[in-house]
Amino acid sequence: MDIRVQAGAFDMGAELNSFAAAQSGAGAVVSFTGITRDLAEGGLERMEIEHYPGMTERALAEIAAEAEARWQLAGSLILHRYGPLTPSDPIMMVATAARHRGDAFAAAEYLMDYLKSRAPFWKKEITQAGAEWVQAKEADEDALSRWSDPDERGS
Amino acid sequence: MDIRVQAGAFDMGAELNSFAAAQSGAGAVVSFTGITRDLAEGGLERMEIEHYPGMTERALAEIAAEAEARWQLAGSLILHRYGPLTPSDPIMMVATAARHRGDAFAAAEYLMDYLKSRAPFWKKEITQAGAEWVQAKEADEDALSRWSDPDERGS
Amino acid sequence: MIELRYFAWLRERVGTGHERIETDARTVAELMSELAARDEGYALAFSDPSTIRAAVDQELADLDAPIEGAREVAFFPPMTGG
Amino acid sequence: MIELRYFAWLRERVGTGHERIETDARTVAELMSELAARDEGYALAFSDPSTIRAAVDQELADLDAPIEGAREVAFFPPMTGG
Repeated sequence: MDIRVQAGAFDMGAELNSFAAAQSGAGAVVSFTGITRDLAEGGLERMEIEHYPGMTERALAEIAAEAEARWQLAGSLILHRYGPLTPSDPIMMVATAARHRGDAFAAAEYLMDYLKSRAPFWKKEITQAGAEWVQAKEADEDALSRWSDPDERGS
Repeated sequence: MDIRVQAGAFDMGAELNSFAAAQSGAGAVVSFTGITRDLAEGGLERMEIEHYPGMTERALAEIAAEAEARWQLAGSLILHRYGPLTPSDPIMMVATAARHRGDAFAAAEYLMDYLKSRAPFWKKEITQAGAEWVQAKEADEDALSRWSDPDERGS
Repeated sequence: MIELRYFAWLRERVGTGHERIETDARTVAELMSELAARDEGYALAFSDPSTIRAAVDQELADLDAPIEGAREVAFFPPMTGG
Repeated sequence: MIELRYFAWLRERVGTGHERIETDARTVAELMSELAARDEGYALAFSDPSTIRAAVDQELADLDAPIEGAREVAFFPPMTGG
Protein backbone atom coordinates (compact mmCIF):
# COMPACT_ATOMS: atom_id res chain seq x y z
CA MET A 1 0.00 0.00 0.00
CA ASP A 2 1.19 3.47 -0.87
CA ILE A 3 -0.24 6.35 1.20
CA ARG A 4 0.73 9.93 0.46
CA VAL A 5 -0.58 13.16 2.00
CA GLN A 6 1.01 16.14 0.34
CA ALA A 7 0.62 19.85 -0.31
CA GLY A 8 2.00 19.69 -3.83
CA ALA A 9 0.09 18.99 -7.01
CA PHE A 10 0.27 15.55 -8.61
CA ASP A 11 -0.06 14.19 -12.13
CA MET A 12 -2.86 11.60 -12.04
CA GLY A 13 -1.73 10.00 -15.32
CA ALA A 14 1.86 9.63 -14.19
CA GLU A 15 0.65 8.23 -10.85
CA LEU A 16 -1.60 5.72 -12.61
CA ASN A 17 1.24 4.58 -14.85
CA SER A 18 3.72 4.11 -12.04
CA PHE A 19 1.12 2.39 -9.87
CA ALA A 20 0.19 -0.04 -12.65
CA ALA A 21 3.84 -0.72 -13.48
CA ALA A 22 4.49 -1.74 -9.87
CA GLN A 23 1.73 -4.40 -9.84
CA SER A 24 2.80 -7.77 -11.12
CA GLY A 25 0.20 -10.21 -12.26
CA ALA A 26 -2.71 -7.84 -11.70
CA GLY A 27 -4.95 -7.78 -14.74
CA ALA A 28 -7.27 -5.09 -13.41
CA VAL A 29 -6.38 -1.57 -12.33
CA VAL A 30 -9.04 0.88 -11.14
CA SER A 31 -8.45 4.53 -10.34
CA PHE A 32 -10.59 7.26 -8.91
CA THR A 33 -9.59 10.92 -9.09
CA GLY A 34 -11.40 13.71 -7.30
CA ILE A 35 -11.12 17.07 -8.99
CA THR A 36 -11.97 20.49 -7.57
CA ARG A 37 -15.14 21.48 -9.33
CA ASP A 38 -16.70 24.88 -9.53
CA LEU A 39 -19.78 25.56 -7.40
CA ALA A 40 -23.27 25.22 -8.85
CA GLU A 41 -23.55 28.99 -8.74
CA GLY A 42 -20.00 29.43 -10.09
CA GLY A 43 -17.31 31.72 -8.74
CA LEU A 44 -15.08 29.29 -6.87
CA GLU A 45 -11.76 31.08 -6.56
CA ARG A 46 -9.88 28.68 -4.40
CA MET A 47 -10.30 25.65 -2.21
CA GLU A 48 -8.41 25.02 0.98
CA ILE A 49 -8.03 21.64 2.57
CA GLU A 50 -7.15 21.33 6.22
CA HIS A 51 -6.14 18.02 7.72
CA TYR A 52 -4.93 16.48 10.96
CA PRO A 53 -1.27 15.56 10.45
CA GLY A 54 -0.51 12.24 12.07
CA MET A 55 -4.08 11.07 12.35
CA THR A 56 -4.60 11.46 8.60
CA GLU A 57 -1.82 9.06 7.64
CA ARG A 58 -2.96 6.65 10.34
CA ALA A 59 -6.59 6.71 9.25
CA LEU A 60 -5.68 6.23 5.58
CA ALA A 61 -3.34 3.33 6.38
CA GLU A 62 -6.10 1.64 8.41
CA ILE A 63 -8.62 2.09 5.59
CA ALA A 64 -6.19 0.70 3.02
CA ALA A 65 -5.28 -2.23 5.29
CA GLU A 66 -8.97 -3.07 5.72
CA ALA A 67 -9.48 -2.98 1.94
CA GLU A 68 -6.49 -5.27 1.41
CA ALA A 69 -7.93 -7.65 4.02
CA ARG A 70 -11.38 -7.70 2.42
CA TRP A 71 -10.39 -8.14 -1.22
CA GLN A 72 -7.68 -9.93 -3.12
CA LEU A 73 -5.57 -6.95 -4.07
CA ALA A 74 -2.15 -6.76 -5.64
CA GLY A 75 -1.80 -3.21 -4.35
CA SER A 76 -3.48 0.03 -3.40
CA LEU A 77 -2.68 3.73 -3.52
CA ILE A 78 -4.18 6.69 -1.67
CA LEU A 79 -2.91 10.16 -2.46
CA HIS A 80 -4.54 13.26 -0.96
CA ARG A 81 -3.55 16.90 -1.12
CA TYR A 82 -3.98 19.58 1.52
CA GLY A 83 -3.55 23.35 1.51
CA PRO A 84 -4.73 25.74 -1.20
CA LEU A 85 -6.01 24.30 -4.50
CA THR A 86 -7.23 26.07 -7.59
CA PRO A 87 -10.36 25.00 -9.49
CA SER A 88 -9.78 21.99 -11.79
CA ASP A 89 -6.85 20.80 -9.65
CA PRO A 90 -6.94 17.11 -8.78
CA ILE A 91 -7.57 16.87 -5.03
CA MET A 92 -6.91 13.22 -4.46
CA MET A 93 -6.81 9.82 -6.07
CA VAL A 94 -7.07 6.20 -5.11
CA ALA A 95 -6.00 3.24 -7.20
CA THR A 96 -6.39 -0.49 -6.72
CA ALA A 97 -4.94 -3.43 -8.60
CA ALA A 98 -6.27 -6.97 -8.54
CA ARG A 99 -6.44 -10.14 -10.54
CA HIS A 100 -10.20 -9.74 -10.94
CA ARG A 101 -11.97 -6.55 -11.83
CA GLY A 102 -14.72 -7.01 -9.25
CA ASP A 103 -12.18 -6.86 -6.43
CA ALA A 104 -10.46 -3.79 -7.88
CA PHE A 105 -13.75 -1.91 -8.30
CA ALA A 106 -15.18 -2.82 -4.91
CA ALA A 107 -11.95 -1.96 -3.09
CA ALA A 108 -11.67 1.42 -4.83
CA GLU A 109 -15.26 2.29 -3.87
CA TYR A 110 -14.60 1.15 -0.32
CA LEU A 111 -11.49 3.32 -0.07
CA MET A 112 -13.45 6.32 -1.32
CA ASP A 113 -16.42 5.77 0.98
CA TYR A 114 -14.24 5.48 4.07
CA LEU A 115 -11.85 8.22 3.06
CA LYS A 116 -14.80 10.62 2.67
CA SER A 117 -16.19 10.10 6.15
CA ARG A 118 -13.34 8.71 8.23
CA ALA A 119 -10.16 10.50 7.15
CA PRO A 120 -9.63 13.89 8.86
CA PHE A 121 -9.80 16.29 5.91
CA TRP A 122 -11.96 19.41 5.76
CA LYS A 123 -12.64 21.47 2.67
CA LYS A 124 -13.20 25.21 2.63
CA GLU A 125 -14.48 26.97 -0.47
CA ILE A 126 -13.40 30.54 -1.11
CA THR A 127 -15.53 32.71 -3.41
CA GLN A 128 -15.76 36.47 -3.83
CA ALA A 129 -18.59 36.36 -1.31
CA GLY A 130 -16.33 34.85 1.32
CA ALA A 131 -15.15 31.53 2.68
CA GLU A 132 -17.33 28.62 3.67
CA TRP A 133 -16.59 25.19 5.10
CA VAL A 134 -18.06 22.39 3.00
CA GLN A 135 -20.76 20.52 4.89
CA ALA A 136 -20.59 16.77 5.18
CA LYS A 137 -23.34 14.99 3.27
CA GLU A 138 -25.56 12.50 5.00
CA ALA A 139 -25.32 10.39 1.86
CA ASP A 140 -21.59 10.00 2.48
CA GLU A 141 -22.16 8.70 5.99
CA ASP A 142 -24.95 6.43 4.70
CA ALA A 143 -22.64 5.03 2.03
CA LEU A 144 -20.64 3.27 4.74
CA SER A 145 -23.55 1.06 5.73
CA ARG A 146 -23.23 -1.04 2.60
CA TRP A 147 -19.85 -2.31 3.77
CA SER A 148 -20.97 -3.36 7.23
CA ASP A 149 -22.11 -6.84 6.19
CA PRO A 150 -18.96 -8.84 5.54
CA ASP A 151 -20.85 -10.87 2.92
CA GLU A 152 -21.79 -7.76 0.98
CA ARG A 153 -18.67 -6.93 -0.92
CA GLY A 154 -20.09 -4.36 -3.24
CA SER A 155 -20.71 -6.98 -5.87
CA MET B 1 -18.34 9.56 -25.68
CA ASP B 2 -14.99 8.58 -27.11
CA ILE B 3 -14.71 5.06 -28.60
CA ARG B 4 -11.44 3.80 -30.02
CA VAL B 5 -10.55 0.36 -31.35
CA GLN B 6 -6.91 0.22 -32.33
CA ALA B 7 -3.99 -2.09 -32.97
CA GLY B 8 -1.42 0.25 -31.48
CA ALA B 9 -0.37 0.48 -27.85
CA PHE B 10 -1.68 3.29 -25.68
CA ASP B 11 -0.44 5.15 -22.62
CA MET B 12 -3.11 4.75 -19.93
CA GLY B 13 -1.79 7.69 -17.90
CA ALA B 14 -1.78 10.05 -20.87
CA GLU B 15 -5.28 8.86 -21.81
CA LEU B 16 -6.54 9.44 -18.26
CA ASN B 17 -5.07 12.94 -18.22
CA SER B 18 -6.54 13.99 -21.53
CA PHE B 19 -9.90 12.43 -20.69
CA ALA B 20 -10.05 14.27 -17.35
CA ALA B 21 -8.96 17.55 -18.92
CA ALA B 22 -11.85 17.34 -21.39
CA GLN B 23 -14.51 17.02 -18.66
CA SER B 24 -15.71 20.32 -17.30
CA GLY B 25 -17.42 20.40 -13.96
CA ALA B 26 -16.97 16.70 -13.31
CA GLY B 27 -15.57 16.17 -9.83
CA ALA B 28 -15.22 12.41 -10.17
CA VAL B 29 -13.18 10.47 -12.73
CA VAL B 30 -12.99 6.67 -12.65
CA SER B 31 -10.77 4.56 -14.87
CA PHE B 32 -10.39 0.85 -15.42
CA THR B 33 -7.42 -0.61 -17.26
CA GLY B 34 -7.15 -4.25 -18.26
CA ILE B 35 -3.59 -5.52 -18.52
CA THR B 36 -2.38 -8.72 -20.15
CA ARG B 37 -1.41 -10.93 -17.27
CA ASP B 38 0.61 -14.06 -17.33
CA LEU B 39 -1.17 -17.39 -16.99
CA ALA B 40 -1.47 -19.14 -13.63
CA GLU B 41 1.01 -21.71 -14.88
CA GLY B 42 3.23 -19.01 -16.44
CA GLY B 43 4.74 -18.99 -19.88
CA LEU B 44 2.46 -16.59 -21.74
CA GLU B 45 4.47 -15.48 -24.73
CA ARG B 46 1.91 -13.43 -26.55
CA MET B 47 -1.76 -12.65 -26.65
CA GLU B 48 -3.74 -12.08 -29.79
CA ILE B 49 -7.06 -10.30 -29.89
CA GLU B 50 -9.40 -10.81 -32.80
CA HIS B 51 -12.42 -8.60 -33.27
CA TYR B 52 -15.27 -7.98 -35.70
CA PRO B 53 -14.58 -4.64 -37.40
CA GLY B 54 -17.75 -2.65 -37.79
CA MET B 55 -19.77 -4.55 -35.23
CA THR B 56 -17.19 -3.81 -32.53
CA GLU B 57 -17.47 -0.03 -32.85
CA ARG B 58 -21.25 -0.31 -33.04
CA ALA B 59 -21.52 -2.51 -29.95
CA LEU B 60 -19.21 -0.26 -27.93
CA ALA B 61 -21.10 2.87 -28.95
CA GLU B 62 -24.38 1.24 -27.89
CA ILE B 63 -22.94 0.21 -24.53
CA ALA B 64 -21.57 3.71 -23.90
CA ALA B 65 -24.84 5.34 -24.96
CA GLU B 66 -26.75 3.11 -22.55
CA ALA B 67 -24.37 4.05 -19.73
CA GLU B 68 -24.79 7.75 -20.50
CA ALA B 69 -28.58 7.26 -20.44
CA ARG B 70 -28.55 5.45 -17.10
CA TRP B 71 -26.20 7.71 -15.17
CA GLN B 72 -25.44 11.41 -15.03
CA LEU B 73 -22.12 11.38 -16.84
CA ALA B 74 -20.00 14.25 -18.10
CA GLY B 75 -18.26 11.84 -20.47
CA SER B 76 -17.07 8.32 -21.15
CA LEU B 77 -14.15 6.66 -22.90
CA ILE B 78 -13.72 3.12 -24.23
CA LEU B 79 -10.40 2.16 -25.77
CA HIS B 80 -9.66 -1.42 -26.82
CA ARG B 81 -6.72 -2.91 -28.67
CA TYR B 82 -6.66 -5.80 -31.09
CA GLY B 83 -3.90 -7.82 -32.72
CA PRO B 84 -0.78 -9.15 -31.00
CA LEU B 85 0.00 -7.98 -27.46
CA THR B 86 2.92 -8.83 -25.22
CA PRO B 87 2.50 -9.68 -21.53
CA SER B 88 2.06 -6.60 -19.31
CA ASP B 89 0.66 -4.57 -22.21
CA PRO B 90 -2.52 -2.66 -21.40
CA ILE B 91 -5.32 -4.33 -23.43
CA MET B 92 -8.08 -1.81 -22.93
CA MET B 93 -9.38 0.92 -20.70
CA VAL B 94 -12.63 2.62 -19.88
CA ALA B 95 -13.04 5.94 -18.12
CA THR B 96 -16.09 7.80 -16.85
CA ALA B 97 -16.52 11.30 -15.48
CA ALA B 98 -19.43 12.51 -13.40
CA ARG B 99 -20.39 15.08 -10.81
CA HIS B 100 -20.92 12.33 -8.24
CA ARG B 101 -18.59 9.42 -7.63
CA GLY B 102 -21.40 6.86 -7.40
CA ASP B 103 -22.40 7.54 -11.00
CA ALA B 104 -18.81 7.38 -12.24
CA PHE B 105 -18.14 4.06 -10.48
CA ALA B 106 -21.41 2.41 -11.50
CA ALA B 107 -21.08 3.49 -15.13
CA ALA B 108 -17.48 2.23 -15.34
CA GLU B 109 -18.51 -1.17 -13.96
CA TYR B 110 -21.43 -1.29 -16.36
CA LEU B 111 -19.18 -0.50 -19.33
CA MET B 112 -16.82 -3.29 -18.27
CA ASP B 113 -19.56 -5.87 -17.69
CA TYR B 114 -21.15 -5.26 -21.08
CA LEU B 115 -17.89 -4.91 -22.94
CA LYS B 116 -16.79 -8.32 -21.60
CA SER B 117 -19.82 -10.23 -22.84
CA ARG B 118 -21.34 -8.12 -25.60
CA ALA B 119 -18.49 -6.59 -27.59
CA PRO B 120 -17.06 -8.92 -30.27
CA PHE B 121 -13.50 -9.46 -29.06
CA TRP B 122 -11.82 -12.84 -28.67
CA LYS B 123 -8.55 -13.49 -26.88
CA LYS B 124 -6.05 -16.15 -27.82
CA GLU B 125 -3.16 -17.03 -25.56
CA ILE B 126 0.06 -18.24 -27.11
CA THR B 127 2.49 -20.25 -24.97
CA GLN B 128 5.35 -22.59 -25.87
CA ALA B 129 2.83 -25.40 -25.69
CA GLY B 130 0.67 -23.83 -28.37
CA ALA B 131 -2.20 -21.44 -28.85
CA GLU B 132 -5.51 -21.53 -27.04
CA TRP B 133 -8.65 -19.40 -27.26
CA VAL B 134 -9.65 -17.97 -23.92
CA GLN B 135 -12.96 -19.39 -22.74
CA ALA B 136 -15.76 -17.06 -21.73
CA LYS B 137 -16.53 -17.23 -18.02
CA GLU B 138 -20.04 -17.87 -16.82
CA ALA B 139 -19.39 -15.28 -14.13
CA ASP B 140 -19.03 -12.64 -16.82
CA GLU B 141 -22.39 -13.49 -18.32
CA ASP B 142 -23.93 -13.60 -14.85
CA ALA B 143 -22.53 -10.14 -14.07
CA LEU B 144 -24.95 -8.63 -16.56
CA SER B 145 -27.99 -9.67 -14.54
CA ARG B 146 -27.31 -7.04 -11.87
CA TRP B 147 -28.03 -4.30 -14.40
CA SER B 148 -31.37 -5.63 -15.58
CA ASP B 149 -33.42 -4.01 -12.84
CA PRO B 150 -33.49 -0.29 -13.64
CA ASP B 151 -33.68 0.49 -9.91
CA GLU B 152 -30.51 -1.44 -9.22
CA ARG B 153 -27.78 0.90 -10.28
CA GLY B 154 -24.84 -0.85 -8.79
CA SER B 155 -25.18 1.09 -5.57
CA MET C 1 -26.53 -13.77 -51.69
CA ILE C 2 -25.57 -13.40 -48.07
CA GLU C 3 -22.17 -12.65 -46.54
CA LEU C 4 -21.06 -15.07 -43.84
CA ARG C 5 -18.37 -14.21 -41.31
CA TYR C 6 -16.60 -16.46 -38.83
CA PHE C 7 -14.42 -15.50 -35.88
CA ALA C 8 -11.99 -17.09 -33.43
CA TRP C 9 -12.08 -20.90 -33.27
CA LEU C 10 -15.12 -21.00 -35.52
CA ARG C 11 -13.09 -19.30 -38.23
CA GLU C 12 -10.25 -21.76 -37.70
CA ARG C 13 -12.56 -24.79 -37.90
CA VAL C 14 -14.42 -23.74 -41.04
CA GLY C 15 -11.13 -22.62 -42.58
CA THR C 16 -12.16 -19.14 -43.71
CA GLY C 17 -13.12 -15.79 -42.22
CA HIS C 18 -15.85 -15.03 -44.73
CA GLU C 19 -17.69 -16.31 -47.74
CA ARG C 20 -20.73 -15.40 -49.81
CA ILE C 21 -23.45 -17.99 -50.25
CA GLU C 22 -26.96 -18.52 -51.55
CA THR C 23 -29.29 -20.02 -48.98
CA ASP C 24 -32.96 -20.86 -48.47
CA ALA C 25 -32.54 -20.84 -44.69
CA ARG C 26 -35.04 -18.56 -42.99
CA THR C 27 -33.44 -18.38 -39.54
CA VAL C 28 -30.01 -18.38 -37.97
CA ALA C 29 -30.62 -21.92 -36.72
CA GLU C 30 -31.61 -23.18 -40.18
CA LEU C 31 -28.49 -21.58 -41.63
CA MET C 32 -26.38 -23.32 -38.99
CA SER C 33 -27.89 -26.71 -39.85
CA GLU C 34 -27.27 -26.11 -43.54
CA LEU C 35 -23.64 -25.17 -42.89
CA ALA C 36 -23.07 -28.11 -40.50
CA ALA C 37 -24.10 -30.50 -43.28
CA ARG C 38 -21.40 -29.23 -45.65
CA ASP C 39 -18.26 -31.06 -44.56
CA GLU C 40 -16.31 -32.25 -41.54
CA GLY C 41 -14.84 -28.84 -40.71
CA TYR C 42 -18.23 -27.17 -40.70
CA ALA C 43 -19.79 -30.10 -38.86
CA LEU C 44 -17.17 -29.76 -36.13
CA ALA C 45 -17.53 -25.99 -35.99
CA PHE C 46 -21.30 -26.16 -35.54
CA SER C 47 -21.49 -29.38 -33.51
CA ASP C 48 -22.52 -27.64 -30.28
CA PRO C 49 -24.84 -24.69 -30.95
CA SER C 50 -24.80 -23.72 -27.26
CA THR C 51 -21.19 -22.59 -27.67
CA ILE C 52 -21.99 -20.38 -30.65
CA ARG C 53 -23.19 -16.81 -30.81
CA ALA C 54 -24.57 -15.17 -33.96
CA ALA C 55 -24.98 -11.66 -35.26
CA VAL C 56 -27.31 -10.59 -38.07
CA ASP C 57 -26.16 -7.41 -39.78
CA GLN C 58 -23.75 -6.79 -36.90
CA GLU C 59 -26.34 -7.04 -34.14
CA LEU C 60 -26.37 -10.01 -31.74
CA ALA C 61 -29.24 -12.33 -32.68
CA ASP C 62 -30.99 -15.37 -31.22
CA LEU C 63 -30.88 -18.69 -33.02
CA ASP C 64 -34.48 -18.29 -34.14
CA ALA C 65 -33.89 -14.80 -35.54
CA PRO C 66 -34.98 -14.40 -39.21
CA ILE C 67 -32.23 -13.79 -41.74
CA GLU C 68 -34.42 -12.80 -44.69
CA GLY C 69 -33.04 -9.67 -46.26
CA ALA C 70 -29.91 -9.73 -44.11
CA ARG C 71 -26.67 -8.72 -45.80
CA GLU C 72 -24.35 -10.34 -43.27
CA VAL C 73 -24.56 -13.14 -40.74
CA ALA C 74 -21.66 -13.83 -38.38
CA PHE C 75 -20.88 -16.81 -36.15
CA PHE C 76 -18.46 -16.78 -33.25
CA PRO C 77 -17.83 -18.14 -29.76
CA PRO C 78 -18.90 -16.18 -26.66
CA MET C 79 -16.91 -12.95 -26.44
CA THR C 80 -13.84 -12.63 -24.27
CA GLY C 81 -12.81 -8.98 -24.52
CA GLY C 82 -11.96 -6.58 -21.73
CA MET D 1 -1.73 17.84 31.04
CA ILE D 2 -3.56 16.99 27.88
CA GLU D 3 -3.07 18.38 24.39
CA LEU D 4 -6.24 19.68 22.72
CA ARG D 5 -6.52 20.14 18.98
CA TYR D 6 -9.22 21.90 16.96
CA PHE D 7 -9.85 21.79 13.23
CA ALA D 8 -11.89 23.59 10.54
CA TRP D 9 -14.68 25.83 11.90
CA LEU D 10 -14.14 24.53 15.42
CA ARG D 11 -10.60 25.89 15.30
CA GLU D 12 -11.88 29.21 13.98
CA ARG D 13 -14.52 29.51 16.71
CA VAL D 14 -12.26 28.68 19.62
CA GLY D 15 -9.55 30.85 18.10
CA THR D 16 -6.66 28.41 18.29
CA GLY D 17 -5.53 25.13 16.73
CA HIS D 18 -4.15 23.64 19.92
CA GLU D 19 -3.62 24.20 23.58
CA ARG D 20 -2.50 22.25 26.62
CA ILE D 21 -4.82 22.08 29.60
CA GLU D 22 -5.31 20.40 32.96
CA THR D 23 -8.71 18.75 33.30
CA ASP D 24 -10.67 16.51 35.61
CA ALA D 25 -13.01 15.45 32.81
CA ARG D 26 -13.24 11.68 32.50
CA THR D 27 -14.88 11.44 29.08
CA VAL D 28 -14.92 13.31 25.80
CA ALA D 29 -18.41 14.63 26.64
CA GLU D 30 -17.31 15.91 30.03
CA LEU D 31 -14.37 17.65 28.41
CA MET D 32 -16.71 19.27 25.87
CA SER D 33 -18.96 20.61 28.66
CA GLU D 34 -15.96 21.96 30.50
CA LEU D 35 -14.69 23.72 27.37
CA ALA D 36 -18.14 25.08 26.45
CA ALA D 37 -18.33 26.80 29.84
CA ARG D 38 -15.12 28.75 29.21
CA ASP D 39 -16.22 31.71 27.10
CA GLU D 40 -18.46 32.73 24.22
CA GLY D 41 -16.21 31.39 21.47
CA TYR D 42 -16.00 27.96 23.10
CA ALA D 43 -19.69 28.03 23.92
CA LEU D 44 -20.49 28.70 20.26
CA ALA D 45 -18.03 26.07 19.05
CA PHE D 46 -19.50 23.36 21.30
CA SER D 47 -23.14 24.49 21.18
CA ASP D 48 -24.31 21.52 19.07
CA PRO D 49 -22.46 18.32 19.99
CA SER D 50 -24.19 16.44 17.16
CA THR D 51 -22.09 18.43 14.66
CA ILE D 52 -18.83 17.58 16.39
CA ARG D 53 -16.55 14.59 16.03
CA ALA D 54 -13.75 13.76 18.42
CA ALA D 55 -10.54 11.76 18.32
CA VAL D 56 -8.62 10.47 21.33
CA ASP D 57 -4.93 9.93 20.59
CA GLN D 58 -5.71 10.22 16.87
CA GLU D 59 -8.43 7.57 16.83
CA LEU D 60 -12.08 8.52 16.28
CA ALA D 61 -13.90 8.26 19.61
CA ASP D 62 -17.48 8.38 20.85
CA LEU D 63 -18.60 11.14 23.18
CA ASP D 64 -18.62 8.75 26.12
CA ALA D 65 -15.08 7.51 25.42
CA PRO D 66 -12.74 7.82 28.44
CA ILE D 67 -9.87 10.26 28.14
CA GLU D 68 -7.88 9.18 31.17
CA GLY D 69 -4.25 8.79 30.19
CA ALA D 70 -4.81 10.27 26.72
CA ARG D 71 -2.06 12.50 25.39
CA GLU D 72 -4.20 14.26 22.80
CA VAL D 73 -7.89 14.92 22.24
CA ALA D 74 -9.09 16.55 19.02
CA PHE D 75 -12.42 18.15 18.09
CA PHE D 76 -13.62 18.80 14.55
CA PRO D 77 -16.68 18.82 12.29
CA PRO D 78 -17.63 15.75 10.21
CA MET D 79 -14.92 15.09 7.63
CA THR D 80 -15.26 16.28 4.05
CA GLY D 81 -12.24 14.85 2.26
CA GLY D 82 -12.16 13.00 -1.01
